[in-house]
Amino acid sequence: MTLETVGFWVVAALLLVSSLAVVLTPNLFHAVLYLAAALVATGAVFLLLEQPFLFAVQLLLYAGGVVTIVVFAIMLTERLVGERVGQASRHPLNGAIVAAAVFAGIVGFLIQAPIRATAPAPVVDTTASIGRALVGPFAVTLELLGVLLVAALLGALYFARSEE
Amino acid sequence: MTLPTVLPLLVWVLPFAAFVLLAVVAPLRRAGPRAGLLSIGAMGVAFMAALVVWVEDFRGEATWSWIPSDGGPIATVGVLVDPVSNAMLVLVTLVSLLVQVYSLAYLGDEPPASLGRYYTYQSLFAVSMLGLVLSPGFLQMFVFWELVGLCSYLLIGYWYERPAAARAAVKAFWITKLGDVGFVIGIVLLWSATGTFDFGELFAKAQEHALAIDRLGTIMFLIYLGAVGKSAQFPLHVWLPDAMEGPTPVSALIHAATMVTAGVFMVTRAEPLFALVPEVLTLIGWVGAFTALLAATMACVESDIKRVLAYSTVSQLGYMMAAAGAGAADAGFLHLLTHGLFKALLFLAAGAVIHTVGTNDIFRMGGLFRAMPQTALVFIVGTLALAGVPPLAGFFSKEAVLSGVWEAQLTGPFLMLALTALLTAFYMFRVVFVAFFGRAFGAGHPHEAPWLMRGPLWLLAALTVAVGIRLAMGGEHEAPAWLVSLSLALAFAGFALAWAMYQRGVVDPATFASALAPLDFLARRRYGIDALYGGLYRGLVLGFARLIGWIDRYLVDGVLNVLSALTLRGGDGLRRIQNGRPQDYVYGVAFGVLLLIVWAQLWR
Amino acid sequence: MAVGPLTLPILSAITWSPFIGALLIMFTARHRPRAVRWIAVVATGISTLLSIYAYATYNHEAAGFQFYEKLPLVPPLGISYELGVDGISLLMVLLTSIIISAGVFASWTVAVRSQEFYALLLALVTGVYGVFASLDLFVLFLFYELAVLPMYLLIGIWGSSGEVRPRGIFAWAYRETGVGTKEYAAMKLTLYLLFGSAFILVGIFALYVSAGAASFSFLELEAAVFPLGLQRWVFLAFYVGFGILAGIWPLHTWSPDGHASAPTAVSMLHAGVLMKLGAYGVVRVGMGLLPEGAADLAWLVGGIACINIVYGALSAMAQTDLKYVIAYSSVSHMGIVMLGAATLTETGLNGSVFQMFAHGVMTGLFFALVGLVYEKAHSREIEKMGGFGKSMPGIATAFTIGSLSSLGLPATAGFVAELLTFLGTWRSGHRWWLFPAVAGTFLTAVYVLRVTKQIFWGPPSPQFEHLEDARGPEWIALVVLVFVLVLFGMVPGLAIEPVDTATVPLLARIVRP
Amino acid sequence: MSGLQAYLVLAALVFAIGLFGVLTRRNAVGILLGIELMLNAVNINLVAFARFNGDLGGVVFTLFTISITVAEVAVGLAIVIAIFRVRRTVEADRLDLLRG
Repeated sequence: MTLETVGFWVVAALLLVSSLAVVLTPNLFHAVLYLAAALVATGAVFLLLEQPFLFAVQLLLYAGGVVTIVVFAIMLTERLVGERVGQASRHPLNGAIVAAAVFAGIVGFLIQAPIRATAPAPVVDTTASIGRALVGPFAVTLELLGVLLVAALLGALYFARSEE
Repeated sequence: MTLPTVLPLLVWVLPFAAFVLLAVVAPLRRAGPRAGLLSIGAMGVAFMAALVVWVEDFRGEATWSWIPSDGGPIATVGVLVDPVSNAMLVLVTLVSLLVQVYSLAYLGDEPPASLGRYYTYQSLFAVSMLGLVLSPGFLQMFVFWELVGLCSYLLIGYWYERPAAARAAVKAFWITKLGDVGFVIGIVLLWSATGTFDFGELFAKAQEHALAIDRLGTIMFLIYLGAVGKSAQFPLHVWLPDAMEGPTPVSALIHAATMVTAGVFMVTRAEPLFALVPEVLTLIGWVGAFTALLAATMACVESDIKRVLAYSTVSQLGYMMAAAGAGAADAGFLHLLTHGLFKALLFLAAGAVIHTVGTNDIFRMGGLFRAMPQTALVFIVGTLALAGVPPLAGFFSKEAVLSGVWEAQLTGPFLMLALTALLTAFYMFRVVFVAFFGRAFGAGHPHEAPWLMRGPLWLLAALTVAVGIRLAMGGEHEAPAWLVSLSLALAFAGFALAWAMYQRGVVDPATFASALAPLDFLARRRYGIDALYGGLYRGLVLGFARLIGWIDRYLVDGVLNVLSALTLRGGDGLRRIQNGRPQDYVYGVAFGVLLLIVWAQLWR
Repeated sequence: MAVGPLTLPILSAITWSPFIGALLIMFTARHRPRAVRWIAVVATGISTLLSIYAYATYNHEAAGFQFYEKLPLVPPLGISYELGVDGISLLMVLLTSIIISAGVFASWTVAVRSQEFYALLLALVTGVYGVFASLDLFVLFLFYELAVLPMYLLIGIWGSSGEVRPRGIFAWAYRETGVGTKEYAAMKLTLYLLFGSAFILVGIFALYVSAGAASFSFLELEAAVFPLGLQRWVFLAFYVGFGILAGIWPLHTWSPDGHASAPTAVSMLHAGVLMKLGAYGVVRVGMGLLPEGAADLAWLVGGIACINIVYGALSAMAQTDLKYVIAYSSVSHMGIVMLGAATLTETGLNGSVFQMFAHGVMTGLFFALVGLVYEKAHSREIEKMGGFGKSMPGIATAFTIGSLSSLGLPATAGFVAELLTFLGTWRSGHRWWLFPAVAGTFLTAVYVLRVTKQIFWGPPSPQFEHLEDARGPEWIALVVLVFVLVLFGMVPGLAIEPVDTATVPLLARIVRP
Repeated sequence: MSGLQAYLVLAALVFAIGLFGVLTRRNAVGILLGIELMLNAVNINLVAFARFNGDLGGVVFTLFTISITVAEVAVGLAIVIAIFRVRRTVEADRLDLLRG
């Protein structure tokens, strides 16, 4: 058991627990907080995979941005409806069976898949190469993403605008 | 193109020009009498030209391509000038001319626009009939044959507001068209076998015995069917009596003197072809004789003067056809010509009577001899001619027909024709005695018709006599002496019977009729043939049509509508899967993923 | 045929002139009904004059396609804008121009949204011209769709609804689909024709792939040799696809409903020209490209044509609605067209093409007249009418002439067409076809004269005393159509000479079985 | 179990949990949270492959995914709020305007 392995199990346990909490807790507001935890745990997974840059992005965008937005949304709807948004589960058994089946299917693949078990090459700092890749081979994609974000921004504004 | 073909062509072109002018120039047509004068003028010149053609005895042929095709024209049009067509030219133009003159007075009370329409039809009729007469081939003959039928339809329906006239016009068209179905199939078959419609070529082949065609008998029979319709032979004779709903001059023109003889003319024209198929000829002879007898019996019980004449026309057409069937086409054709003269005379005289009396019923006339002696006189001349009394025209042609049939050893038809001769004399004198003699009926003051109407009558009467004398002087009739005596005896017997019944009252018509009750019963109901057609039309044709219409609307289209309704229902059912709940859609996606996974696992 | 660079592309001018007219109407004549009509008259007039010119100058000696134009559109796929006409298509172009000119005048009184009406009508006509003139199958298909689709709007918006009582074992389906309404008719017609065009598209692609020449050009596909098995089923596809438009039994039921619901000019164009489009497609594409397949399946085409003739005539006899009578008579007469083609003889095919023309003009005349009668009497029920001859003698005369042509009376175009077809049948492989065909003409005489008598003859009923005869522009439509009908009946060579130059080479390719 | 497989199984688990959330949550916002979990699982997969295959593409794509996710959340929530204004509820089962 290397340190890495220990780290993995700890992080994995955290991630799974917080994920389960997200989908199971009846209080939506709590669910959001658990989601934040799950996102941070994912970031930790990225760290384990030696992608510190992604870890940073995950923290900033997800745990920071997304969670904030969701919280705002919940606050807004709560304010509008005047009561806390309740959360009962809808057909939990059906959902569990289907989810488990999908999981089993994927794992079935993984077991049969010829995955190279070789350890990866020693890792250098990938941040610089990510940056080069973004403006190099993926430049067009990046630009398109920009367009998408602008469109999404406008769309969100349009939807959320208050009617006169 | 030489004079012998140009002049007959001119005869055709003149009425055609008149027709086009009247049809296209509406103000001229609406001018009424002036339109009539134009038509009469054209007809007059045409008659002169025809007379020249006849006197000079022109012969010739000229054709032009009509329907082209890769290997030379399929069909040609043109003029064929020979003694047969020359005689017909004269007859047609003469009767047309006289009828048109007569109509000017007869239809004088019509509104001008209607009168113009009438003369347009008249010109078109002359065009069609002359074109038919001049045809050098079957196709052109068929073309004008149909046009003649059209004119008949239009003229019978001239008073189109009268339901009876409208019905009669349509009936005439349908019945003749039924015969034409045979005609057209016949000429299509003939063309397919020989590749030509042309009389000249066909006759030449027939003479060289080069016309070895399978089923020539069938073909000629089919062509003959056309004549059955047009010349009102049994069983397609039913339209002619109804056609009397048209104005009387029309009846004179087309339903007596010219149009109905087209069938006889055609058989005469195609005689070299018919001669090749004796079995068809025999059939023609039998049908003709039977028609003659059948129509004569119906004429005996008819009280409408025009219908009597109409049945007499059917009867005389039967004579002509019997002659043609006996191989004596010349005799039939001669009878056609003489009959054209005196039947036109009879009709026009009847028209003069109807014009002044205002009814068609002979039992509501009576004693007209005193009121209108001139008309009565010419009517009697016509009657004598029709009954076959020498030296009038009808006698000689009838003799020729009878002797032709006798010589062909068609005993059955001969007996029928002889009996018909007796009946002819009877029913014609019946009309004469009832309408012109006896007690005056009272109401109204009958008077002579205006000279515009009397003129043509006298002319026709004179011609009937003149032609008769000309034939008598020619002395060409080779009939055996016993035949002459027989037919004279028959005519006299008919006359005597009519005289005894209707003049002297020696024999009571009612008693006589009850003696022949079954025949009387049938004849008064036209032997049920009209009813049969009516039943067939309403029951079979219309019934079947309704059935098909129903099937189309509710079964053929129904299958389609069921398909479309099922599609609609199916869509309606599938629509419910779209329940609008987003998570159920996610279930769908999840199942899709599972499906893909399973599929991928199985197919690895 | 050498065409100088400066020569006017006459076929393009004919084809696109109505389309330009449609654009002008949409953009410049808003709310000016008079201007709309005059633009339509001018646009169709140009086409008409040019097609008459083309008809007059067509070279009878040189067979093949003339007035040729070509403009590559998508060279890698072998799609090009390729126009050219031979005798058959030229006659059809002439027919189209006659009908649309008359149609423009006949719908002079359209009041509702006349701007859109005329624009759609003209766009549709461009499609029709395009189909007749196109030599590239892909472009032909595009034009075909352009000719079919505006119908939906034209019928759905300007049409009139009738009433069909649900009866029989399928009555439930009638209630659910709304049979009788104009929306139903429009939808039925459009779906049917699109269903057909799917077959056509499959057929075209099958030929494209099989020929391997990477070209949709008719001329190049004509040179290719297709195996018999392929020919057979592709011909069947074309027959069904185009045949639906030609009203083949039992796929004809769109036609009565569609024609009865459509406004006057649309019925005229549809029955007069569009149904011919179907027959033209079968002859040009089906028989032209698949000679052996056509010869192999001639029995089917002819047999169904015979059913069409008799069945259509009997159905027409059973109708009580005037428009339905005329519509079913089209079904019957299109049977003659298909029968003539199925004979695979020169006379028969000439008769078929002649019948396309004759029936087009005649039925155009009929629908124009029915429209006039309906507009004035506000009734299409034959039983309710009577004695109209007194108040509308002009319409009565024109109707009678139309009837006479319909029943094949000599001196009208209908006679020549039917005669040639009859002559062809007896020389074809299936002689018995002659009998149903002739029987059909007799039945036609029965129902047509019955209708004429019922409407125009007899005593006028007091209810209809106020009726007027045709007026101004309507007269132009009637006179033109009647004139053409009689002219081509008296001088059939006018049409047969050019047509013959096309049918003879077409038939030369067909091997008789 | 190799390193890569461990990460992949972990991702699959998170994915299944997210799916469960999407399927069972009654609240539209809750569904969104489930979707976030699923996307995260994908991201883990991408990065893991990138790490073990030495391919940078996976990392870059994760970046993109994250950005898109942010946009998605923004739009999704905007829609939720808009619907809420109209329908006065965010319960998914009652948002069935698209019912056939």
